[in-house]
Amino acid sequence: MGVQLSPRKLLTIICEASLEEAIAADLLQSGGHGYTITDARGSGTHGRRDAIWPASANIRIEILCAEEAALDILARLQESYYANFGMVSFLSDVLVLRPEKF
Amino acid sequence: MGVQLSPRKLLTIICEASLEEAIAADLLQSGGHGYTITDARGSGTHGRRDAIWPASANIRIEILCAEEAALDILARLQESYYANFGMVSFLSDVLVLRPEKF
Amino acid sequence: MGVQLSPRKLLTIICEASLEEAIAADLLQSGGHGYTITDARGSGTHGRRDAIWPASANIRIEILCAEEAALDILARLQESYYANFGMVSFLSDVLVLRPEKF
Amino acid sequence: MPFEPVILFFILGLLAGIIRSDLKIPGVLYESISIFLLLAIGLKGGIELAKVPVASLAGPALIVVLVAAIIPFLAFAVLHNVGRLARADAASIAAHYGSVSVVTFAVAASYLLRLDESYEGYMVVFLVLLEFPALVLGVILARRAGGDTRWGHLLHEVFSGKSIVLLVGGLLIGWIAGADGIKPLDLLFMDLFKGMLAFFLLEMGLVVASRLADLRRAGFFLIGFAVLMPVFAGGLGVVTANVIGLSVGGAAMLATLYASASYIAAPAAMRIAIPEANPALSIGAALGITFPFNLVIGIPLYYWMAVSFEGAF
Amino acid sequence: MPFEPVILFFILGLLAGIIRSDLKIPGVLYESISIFLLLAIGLKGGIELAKVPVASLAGPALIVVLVAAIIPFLAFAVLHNVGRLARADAASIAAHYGSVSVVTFAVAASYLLRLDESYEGYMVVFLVLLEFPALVLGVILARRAGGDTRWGHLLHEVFSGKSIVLLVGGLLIGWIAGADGIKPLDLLFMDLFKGMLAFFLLEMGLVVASRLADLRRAGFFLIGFAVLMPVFAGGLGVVTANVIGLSVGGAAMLATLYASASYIAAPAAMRIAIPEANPALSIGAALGITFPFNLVIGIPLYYWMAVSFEGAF
Amino acid sequence: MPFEPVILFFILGLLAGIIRSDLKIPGVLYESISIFLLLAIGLKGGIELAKVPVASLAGPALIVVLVAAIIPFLAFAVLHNVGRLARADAASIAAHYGSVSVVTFAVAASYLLRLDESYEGYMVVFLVLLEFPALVLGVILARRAGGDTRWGHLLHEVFSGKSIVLLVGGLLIGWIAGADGIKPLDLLFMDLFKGMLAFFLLEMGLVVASRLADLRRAGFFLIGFAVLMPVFAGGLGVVTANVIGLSVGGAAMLATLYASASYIAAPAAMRIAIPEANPALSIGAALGITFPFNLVIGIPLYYWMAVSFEGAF
Ligand SMILES: Nc1ncnc2c1ncn2[C@@H]1O[C@H](COP(=O)(O)O)[C@@H](O)[C@H]1O
Ligand SMILES: Nc1ncnc2c1ncn2[C@@H]1O[C@H](COP(=O)(O)O)[C@@H](O)[C@H]1O
Ligand SMILES: Nc1ncnc2c1ncn2[C@@H]1O[C@H](COP(=O)(O)O)[C@@H](O)[C@H]1O
Ligand code: NA
Ligand code: NA
Ligand code: NA
Repeated sequence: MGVQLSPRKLLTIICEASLEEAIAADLLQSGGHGYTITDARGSGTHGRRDAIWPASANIRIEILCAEEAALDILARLQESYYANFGMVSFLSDVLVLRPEKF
Repeated sequence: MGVQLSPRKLLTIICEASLEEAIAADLLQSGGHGYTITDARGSGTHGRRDAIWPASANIRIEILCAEEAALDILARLQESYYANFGMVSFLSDVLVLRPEKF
Repeated sequence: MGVQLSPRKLLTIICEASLEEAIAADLLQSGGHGYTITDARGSGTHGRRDAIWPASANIRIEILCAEEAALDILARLQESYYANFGMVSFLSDVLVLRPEKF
Repeated sequence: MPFEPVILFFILGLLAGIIRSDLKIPGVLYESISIFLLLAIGLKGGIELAKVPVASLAGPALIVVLVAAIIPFLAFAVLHNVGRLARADAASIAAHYGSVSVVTFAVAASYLLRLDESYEGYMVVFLVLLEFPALVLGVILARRAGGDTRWGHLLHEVFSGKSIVLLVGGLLIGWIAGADGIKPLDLLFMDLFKGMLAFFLLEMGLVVASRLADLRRAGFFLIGFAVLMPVFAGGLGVVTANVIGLSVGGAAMLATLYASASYIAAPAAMRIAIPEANPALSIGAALGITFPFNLVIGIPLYYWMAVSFEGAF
Repeated sequence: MPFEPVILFFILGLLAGIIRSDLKIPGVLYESISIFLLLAIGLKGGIELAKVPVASLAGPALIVVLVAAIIPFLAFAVLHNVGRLARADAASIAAHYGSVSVVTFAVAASYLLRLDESYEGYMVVFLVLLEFPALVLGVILARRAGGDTRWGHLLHEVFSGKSIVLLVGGLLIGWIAGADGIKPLDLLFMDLFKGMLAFFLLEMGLVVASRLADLRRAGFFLIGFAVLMPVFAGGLGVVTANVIGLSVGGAAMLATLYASASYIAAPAAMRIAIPEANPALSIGAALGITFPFNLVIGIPLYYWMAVSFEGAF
Repeated sequence: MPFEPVILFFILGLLAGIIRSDLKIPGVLYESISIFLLLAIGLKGGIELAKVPVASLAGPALIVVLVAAIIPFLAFAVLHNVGRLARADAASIAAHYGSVSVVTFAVAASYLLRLDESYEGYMVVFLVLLEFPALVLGVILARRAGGDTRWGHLLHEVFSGKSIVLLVGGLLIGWIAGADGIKPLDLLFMDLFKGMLAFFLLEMGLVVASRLADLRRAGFFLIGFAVLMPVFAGGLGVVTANVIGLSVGGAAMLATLYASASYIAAPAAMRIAIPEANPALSIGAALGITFPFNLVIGIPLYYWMAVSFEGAF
């Protein structure tokens, strides 16, 4: 097998687009090495967010990292944003190449 | 550890963009509490869908929910859309905060 | 239960948008049956990629397939692109309907 | 030039797609320009409508809509009975051809303008009225064998569709505000119209190039249909125009409306209303064959038919 | 017509949203046109600014800004003490009403143009100056009970916000380049302005339609506030305009500025600066009630107030 | 003003980026406007081309292209041998500088227009011809050490690239339709051109601001190269222009073409053709230094060189 895979965690955060800069800054502070963002819309307890104008747009952030870092980021998010913002996060198991990168 | 994680299912659906309204309505009827949508393009048995005009655009829908709800939604999708629409779905295991939300 | 689920792999690739055509061609050559692409932005060891112009845009590619195919694609990616391009991939376990499709 | 120069943009897009250029028009631009075109055409029609007594249009409009209903019925019969297409496919294609193409209409208007041939400005009212009945007829044809159509849902889908909303909305705004009220908007909605149309045709060229593969699936019968159906419908349009006393320009425009096949409103409505119909067939025919045919050959042909037919009396 | 025809586009968007049309204006188009409008308004103001000695504006500008500060304080008192809204909500709403709406300003300018009523061109300078102080006041009001505001962060947020950057940037470019330097850009930034505004109002109609549900949550008190507050602020604007000696048109414009509530700069800034405030309340009131109220009733009313008040001397 | 006012939009974008404003121009708008600019420039050139006998251009065009080949070879030698950059990096940067920047060309055209200095309209043909040879040369230089270039693939990449397709397509449409055929499109493609250019320069300012960090990685040698290379190439352009007998305006335009570095076609082509080259270096130099240098200092300098050189005879 030509590829060496190692387990890591994938943390996905779905939240209001207005948090993009703040969360990106938080992630780098928490020692994250990278993240990926896509634009999203959706629906949840805060109602429908249809992304037809900036105030109703969501983003979807993914962070590949070690379990510890993922839990650390989750704890920070919970503390800083969960009370006041539309936000959903989930953690899953993935296999990666080059584990030292994450 | 400051965070309490519980297992849930993540159901991801990739389908023609024209189904957005119909599926969103279905989801809320099946008792879903929320969903997230991103715009997508792709390729599959129905050929290339390059999203250069509405008729060839895809969407990617994610629903966090309990296993039962996920299977229920899958059964409905299979019945209503699989025969006539380009559509792919998959289920994965995730951990969430605030499990009562999903 | 009305649905029959089978295990498959989900391979996710995040890379520079300029690789879209090349990777799409590779995938079909590796015997892939389909893929889904969304536009993305992000940050990693190659710096911030904010997608404000084509040269700084990312894409996120998902491929549902059997384990073998996934490892095969990963090996090809590693050989062709890892040295010179911003690229991250990960593999996860999913359950699908109609397994013969992937 | 025998054809409208704006068609060259369509050809450029088509060639770019065929040589697999990396030229990609963002989907958002497609949507934005289509909103613009629909709204602008509605506004233009509304301003013209303000100039005529609306009641006087009721009779001609009724005739135009009734005669137009021949098109989807005939198309269905040909496709289902002669061409052996499945009921759903035949019905969906019939709906596309019974409805109208806004861009084809706009190119025909440009074509006549270049020839200094005027036409009745309220033509847009016919455009609006012809857009939706065929969509409903298509569903009826598809469901004759039974099946459960959620009619309320379908009618909502058709009447709240963006084409109808923008055309009717523009029509009403133009009608209420009148030429004077709209004047400050003329630069955007009137003067820039043709430039926007050129841009849109470039995009349509790329879209058509990406659907050429569908044509192979379509087969010769459908390709023949996609050429002959508009010619027949165009003839029907010329005759109808003469019955209700339109000018030569008006006859050419009505012929174009009858001959054109919808690819904005119809694909969206049919995908939901007749899901078992294969969109590759209807879009392949309407967009891959009939649309370019009308741009290059159809419009000049319908105009020639309109001129000849008038000369025939 | 008693109102600006361009408002019809807003109504079309609103109706399209209410009947749940599939008409969707891409978010990107919303952003693009808002950038255009902000930049164009800045440029126009800068060109006008080049015509007056800037120093002579300092006094009037100071008065305009100081008097405007009454609005958020009063709004906060009414909302928090009378309406029993939470401190954060009251403060955030106060900030929205203390700041200004660029689109309302543009519609008022169109309205006056149609009436051939001129106004001081440097009004845009007031628009810029009124945009941000209320945002800072809002945060002060929210934090009086304590809490940790990262002020450096907030000020950066406000002053580097896209509204301020584009308005001030446009102002400076217009001022430096002057009418002559900008002339080749007039077609885009001046002549097309109103068409773009029409398009934007169509989008705003759709947005407002999607926020109507918020209004139920808002309750009668807030709805009343959203109508009476602008009327009071408009009156304050007319008085202030007369104190600093503006023309009748200028008084109507200042009244509109005071009466309008921000929904571009304020929601973005408040979401970050006062996260515990519920945006459904502030946006529901500012965009769901005050914005349409100002378009249809407010602007003609403020103009009438400006005319009457001048006549009163 | 010594410089083109439209540059102020670039500076605004740059400052907005540097102060980390939340002003973001949607990527889709960037793409849409770049398509517009390429197409408009092509059309304008095609109309001009229709006015001259094409055959008479063959000789001058050949000279222009051959002389231009000096630029990538010289650039490669300096970067690889003097600057010790890796072969791939040197070759990729050489390709960027050998190719041309369409926006720089457009700003130079604006600059000359303001000075009432006319130039040969078929200059756009040179623009098209200069766009791609350097891209091919760059790959040859990169591969001299061996390596497997899929040439068919590369040539397809270059010739089907959106810049070439839109420029050549526009050229042909303009040429076929002629000034008369294009007239209804003038409002969009000609009159709005400068406004669109202003908008695009605003975006480019934001893009450049986001690449400033790359410059640190680039180092002093590359920064010096990015200033001196265009000055040398500009001089070469003035001399060549005089050899083939262009006007003063034509000489300034050719100098600008030679001096400008590509950042639309080249980055896309080089990323695929020379993947081991670091794009931060080539884009940092071409876009971070040479592009602003040309806008502010280069264009007036090349014009001055063109005027002086002519005066020298
Ligand atoms: N059950 C869910 N599944 C997937 N996405 C969700 C779910 N609930 C909420 N979301 C997303 O998270 C955003 C904020 O959620 P909420 O805080 O529940 O309003 C929504 O706009 C959705 O995009
Ligand atoms: N194997 C696959 N992996 C990921 N996405 C797929 C796959 N197959 C299909 N898709 C996506 O699902 C859409 C519909 O698939 P299909 O019904 O196979 O045409 C495609 O346009 C793709 O976006
Ligand atoms: N740890 C990470 N988690 C999620 N996405 C990442 C991560 N690292 C990199 N990426 C994404 O992959 C792209 C290329 O990564 P890189 O090669 O590290 O620059 C980045 O622009 C991100 O979009
Ligand atoms: Na028809
Ligand atoms: Na106000
Ligand atoms: Na050059």
